[in-house]
Amino acid sequence: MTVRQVLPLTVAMPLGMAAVLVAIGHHAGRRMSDVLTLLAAVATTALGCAATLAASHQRVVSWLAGWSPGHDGRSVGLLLEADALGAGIATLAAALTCLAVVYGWRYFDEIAWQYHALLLVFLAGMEGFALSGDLFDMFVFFELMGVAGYALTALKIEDRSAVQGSLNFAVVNSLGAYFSLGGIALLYADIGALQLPIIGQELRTRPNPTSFVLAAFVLTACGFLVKAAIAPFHFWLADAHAVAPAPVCALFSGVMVELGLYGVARIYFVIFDGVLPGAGFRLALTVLGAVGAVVGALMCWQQRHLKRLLAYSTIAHIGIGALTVATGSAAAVGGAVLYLLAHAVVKASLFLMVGGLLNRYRSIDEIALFARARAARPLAVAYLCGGAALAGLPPFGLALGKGFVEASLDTPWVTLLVGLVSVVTAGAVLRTGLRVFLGLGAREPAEADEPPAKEQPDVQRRPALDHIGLLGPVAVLLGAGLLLGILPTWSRAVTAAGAGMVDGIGYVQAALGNPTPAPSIGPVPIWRPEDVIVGLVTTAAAMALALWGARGARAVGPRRITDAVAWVGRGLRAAHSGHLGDYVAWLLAGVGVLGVLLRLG
Amino acid sequence: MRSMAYFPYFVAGWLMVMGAVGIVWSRNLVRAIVCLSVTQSGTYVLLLAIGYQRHAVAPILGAQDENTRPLVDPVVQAMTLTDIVVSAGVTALLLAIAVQVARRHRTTDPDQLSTLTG
Amino acid sequence: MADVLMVGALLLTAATGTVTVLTREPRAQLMVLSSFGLVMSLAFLTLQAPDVALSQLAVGSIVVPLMTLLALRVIERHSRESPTKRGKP
Amino acid sequence: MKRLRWLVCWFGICTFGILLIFAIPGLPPVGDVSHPYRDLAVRAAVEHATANTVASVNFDTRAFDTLGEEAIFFTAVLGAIALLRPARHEKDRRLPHSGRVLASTRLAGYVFLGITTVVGWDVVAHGHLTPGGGFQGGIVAGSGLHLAYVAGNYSVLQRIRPLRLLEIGEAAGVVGFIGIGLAGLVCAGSFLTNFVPMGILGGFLSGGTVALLNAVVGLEVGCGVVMLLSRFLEQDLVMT
Repeated sequence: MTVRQVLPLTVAMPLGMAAVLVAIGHHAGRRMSDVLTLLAAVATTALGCAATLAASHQRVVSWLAGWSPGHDGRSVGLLLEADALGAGIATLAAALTCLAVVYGWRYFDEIAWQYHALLLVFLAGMEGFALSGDLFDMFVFFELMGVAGYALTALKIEDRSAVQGSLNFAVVNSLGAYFSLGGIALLYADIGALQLPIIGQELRTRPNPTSFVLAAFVLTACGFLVKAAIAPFHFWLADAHAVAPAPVCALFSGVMVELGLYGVARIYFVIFDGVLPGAGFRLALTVLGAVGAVVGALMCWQQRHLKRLLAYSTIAHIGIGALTVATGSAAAVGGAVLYLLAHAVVKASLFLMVGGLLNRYRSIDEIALFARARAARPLAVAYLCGGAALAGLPPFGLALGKGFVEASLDTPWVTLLVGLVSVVTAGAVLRTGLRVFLGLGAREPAEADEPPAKEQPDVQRRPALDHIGLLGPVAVLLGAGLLLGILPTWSRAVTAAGAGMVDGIGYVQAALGNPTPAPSIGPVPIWRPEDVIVGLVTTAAAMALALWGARGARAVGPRRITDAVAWVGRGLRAAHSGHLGDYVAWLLAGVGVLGVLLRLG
Repeated sequence: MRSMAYFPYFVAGWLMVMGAVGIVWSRNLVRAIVCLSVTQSGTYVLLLAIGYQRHAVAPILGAQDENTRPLVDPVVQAMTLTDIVVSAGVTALLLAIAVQVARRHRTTDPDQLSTLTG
Repeated sequence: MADVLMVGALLLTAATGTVTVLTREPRAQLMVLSSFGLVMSLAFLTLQAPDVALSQLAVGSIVVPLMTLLALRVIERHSRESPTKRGKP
Repeated sequence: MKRLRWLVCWFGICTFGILLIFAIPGLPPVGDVSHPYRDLAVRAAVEHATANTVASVNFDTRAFDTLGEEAIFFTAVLGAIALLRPARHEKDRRLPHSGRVLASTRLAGYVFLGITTVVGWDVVAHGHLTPGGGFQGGIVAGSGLHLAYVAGNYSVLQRIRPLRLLEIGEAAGVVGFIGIGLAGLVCAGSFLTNFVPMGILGGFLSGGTVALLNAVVGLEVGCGVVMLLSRFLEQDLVMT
C-alpha cells in the first residue's frame, strides 16, 4: 500500500469509527468509547504524518475509484491531492483532536459515545476538506464539518447561549455554503468539470468575461470566507466559540478557521490566479483582512467573557493572515502559515485553560473570577506564557512567523498593524491572566448595565486545575508553539509548505500526471536582531496595556479622543448584536463589498 | 424561446436572494430555517438548469438504444441529489436546535434572544 | 412545447418560493412550503431529472414539512407556556 | 439597529443582484448541447453497465462525494438525536395518548404502510436501473413507517420500530459503505473502485458495486429517517 492509496483512509477511518461508536455506544461504556476515539484519532494522525512526509518531496495525488485522467487531461472521477500544506493541516487537525479527546476524557458522561462520534465526524470533515482536490467535494466536506460543528456547539443543551450561538453559526455557515455551491455551479457551467486542477487548467486557456469570473470567485469563496471569519463574514464566530465546549473551541480556533482561509487560498491559487484581476484580489483581501484585524482587536479588548475574548483575538489574527495571503508572494504566504500555525497551537492551549477555569469555578467572567485561581501556579505560568506568545515574545514561533511576514512584505503599515493587533489582543489576554491568576488590580465592581458573563460548565464535576488531563495537552501545545520558533527544521518545513501553496500551476500539473518536485525553498525564517527587539517591545507594550487594563483602564489623554474611542467601541459592540438577521444582512453586504473591491482593483 | 435561454438562471438567483432576505426578515426561527431551505432550492434550480439540454432525455440508459438520443447531464443531477440530502440533514439539525432555543428562551423571535450581545 | 412547460413550471416555482418567504404565519408557511416542494419536483421533471424529482418529492414535500410541523408544535407549546418569563433564565 | 440592518441588507441585495445580472450572460444558455462532463459520465456508465447514469455518478465515478453525503445525513441524525435529549432538570413525562382510532382508518394505514415499505425497498433495489436509489427509497420506506402512527397509536409504532436496532442499522450502512470502499482498495488498488463483475447493461445484476452501495445507503437512510422522525414525534408527545 502506498501513501497515495491510503490517503482516502484519513477520511474513512474516523468516519467508520464514528459509526462503530454509534452502533455499540449504548453497551460499550464510557472507557471503551474514549479509547476507541483516541485510537482512531491517533491512527489518523499517523496517516497524516506519513502523507505530510511524502508530500514534502512531491505532491501526493490520489484519483479515487480508479478513474484517473485520460490523455486529454479530463477525468470523470475525483481526486484527493495532498501538498505539504494540505497534508500538514490534516495532520494538525488529527493531532488536535487527539488532545481534545485526552482533555475531554470525562466530558458528556451521559452521551459520551455521541459526543465522541461527532468529534470524529468533525475530524473526517476537516481531513476531507484539507485534502480534497475537487470543488464539489470541498463543498460536501465543508458541510460535513459544519453539521458536526453545529451539533457539537449546541451539545450543552442546558446552556441558553449555547443553543443560540449554535443556531447563528449554523444558519450563517450554511447560507455561505449554499452561495459557494452557486459559485461552483457557475464554474461547472462554464468549464464542465469539478476537479480543481482541471478547472484551473481550462480556465487559464480560454478568454473569460471578467464579470463572470468575478461572480464565480465571489460566490465560491463566500462560504470559505464565512468559515475563515473574514470581516464582515465574521459575526458568527464569537457566538459559536464562546459557547462550544472547550476542547471543541480549541479545534474551532485551532484548525477550522484556518481551514476557511486555506480554502480561499486554494481556490484562488489553483483556479483564479492569473484569471481574476490580481490587483482586485489583493485589494479586496487586504481591506477585508485589515478591517477584520482592527475590529477583532477592538472587540477583544472590550470582552470580559474569557472565551469570547479569545474568539475575537482569533478574528484579529486571521485577518492578518488574510492580508498576507492577499499579496500572493510565496515567502509572505510561507511566513503567514508559520504565524497562523503557531497562533493555532497557542490559541488552542488558551481555550483549554479557560475551559479548565470554567469547569472549576463555574464562571467564565473575568471579574467574577478575580483572584480565584491564585493557587493554580502551573496554570498561571502557562496562561501568561500563552498571552506573551500572542504578543510576540521570542522565541515562540509566532514572533518568528510575524518577523518573516514583515521582512518579506516590507510595508510599514502592515508592520504597524501587526504590532498593534499583537499588543491589543495579547494585552487583553494578559489582563485577564493578571486578574484571575494573580489578583492584580482592583476588584472592580461590575458595571450596573452589564451582567456578568454566564456559561454552563462543560462537566458536572469540578476537576482540579493541576489535573494532568488539563496540563498535559496545554504543555504539549505551548511546547509545540515554542519548538516552532526554536527548531529551524520545523520552521523551515512549515514555511516551505506555505510557500508551495502559491504554486497553483504545480498543483494542476501534479494532478494531471506531470509531477514537479516541491519548489525550492527560497528565503528561510531566521531570527533577525530586529525581530527579537520588536518582539520584546510588543510584549512589553502588551504587558503595560494589561496592567493598565487590570487597574481599571482609567482614561488617559484628551477627553475628546477618549470619548471618540469609547463611542467606536460601543458602536462595534452594538453591531455584534447576536441577531441572526443582522448577521445574514452583513453576509449579503459582504458579498457585495467583495465584488466591488475586486472590481475596483 | 431564445430570449428564455437565461430565464432559469434568474429564477435560481431570485430564489437564493429571496431566501436570504427572508432570513433577515424573520421574526421566528422556524421561518428563518424554512427561508434557508428556499435559498438552497435556488441552487437545485441552478444546477439542473445548467445540465439541461433541449430535446435530450432523462439520463437513464435503455438496454440497447443508448446512443439514439442525447441525455441530459447526470452529473448535475447527482450533485443536486447530494444537495437535497444535505438539505434534509441540515434542516433536521437546525430544527432540533430551534426546539432547544424555544425551550431555553421561551421564544424563537430573534429580536428577543439576547444572550450574545457585544 | 417542452420549453413552454419548463418555463411555466419554473415561473410557478419562483412564485411559490416567493410566497413561502413572504408568508408570516408559520402554519400557513408550512402548507406553502409543502406545495413549493411539490411544484419544484414537477419543475425537475420538466428538466428531465426524475431522480431528483423523486427525492425532492420525498424530502421537500413530505419529510421536511413533517419535521417542521412537529418542531413547530413543540416550539409553540414552549413559547406559550410561560410568556411572562420571557428574557429571564 | 433595525434601520442599519435594513440598510446593510439593501446594499447587499442590490450588489448581489448586479453581480448576478452581469455574470449570467457569461454562462452558456440553458439547453446548450455542450456538456463535456456528461459525455464522460455517460461513457463511464456504459462501460460499467449501469443503466441509471445518475446512480453511476453517485456510486461509481464520484462515490467519494456520496460517502461524504451519507456522512452528513448520519451526522445530522446523530446530532439531532443528541440535541433533543431531555435536559438534566427536565422530567420525562409522557402525555396520555388516546388510543381509539376508527377501524377503517387503521386498515387504510396498515395497507399504506405495507405499500410504502414495499415501494421504498423496490426503489432501493432498482436504483442502478431506474430513477431512484438508496436515498429516495430509504426516505419513502422510513417515513412510510410512520403511517403506523396514523393507523394505530404511538405504542404500535414503538413496537414495530426497535430504535436500538435502527441505530445499529444506520451505523451498519455507513460501515458497509466504507467496507465496500476498502474492498475496492484491496481488490483493485483504489478506494471505492467498482471491482465486482459488471453484468449486462439493464440486467438486475449489473453495475457492480453500484447496487451494493445503493443498498447500504438505503439501509442507512431508511433507519436514519425513522429515528429522526420518531425523535421529533417524541418531543411532541413528551411533556417537559
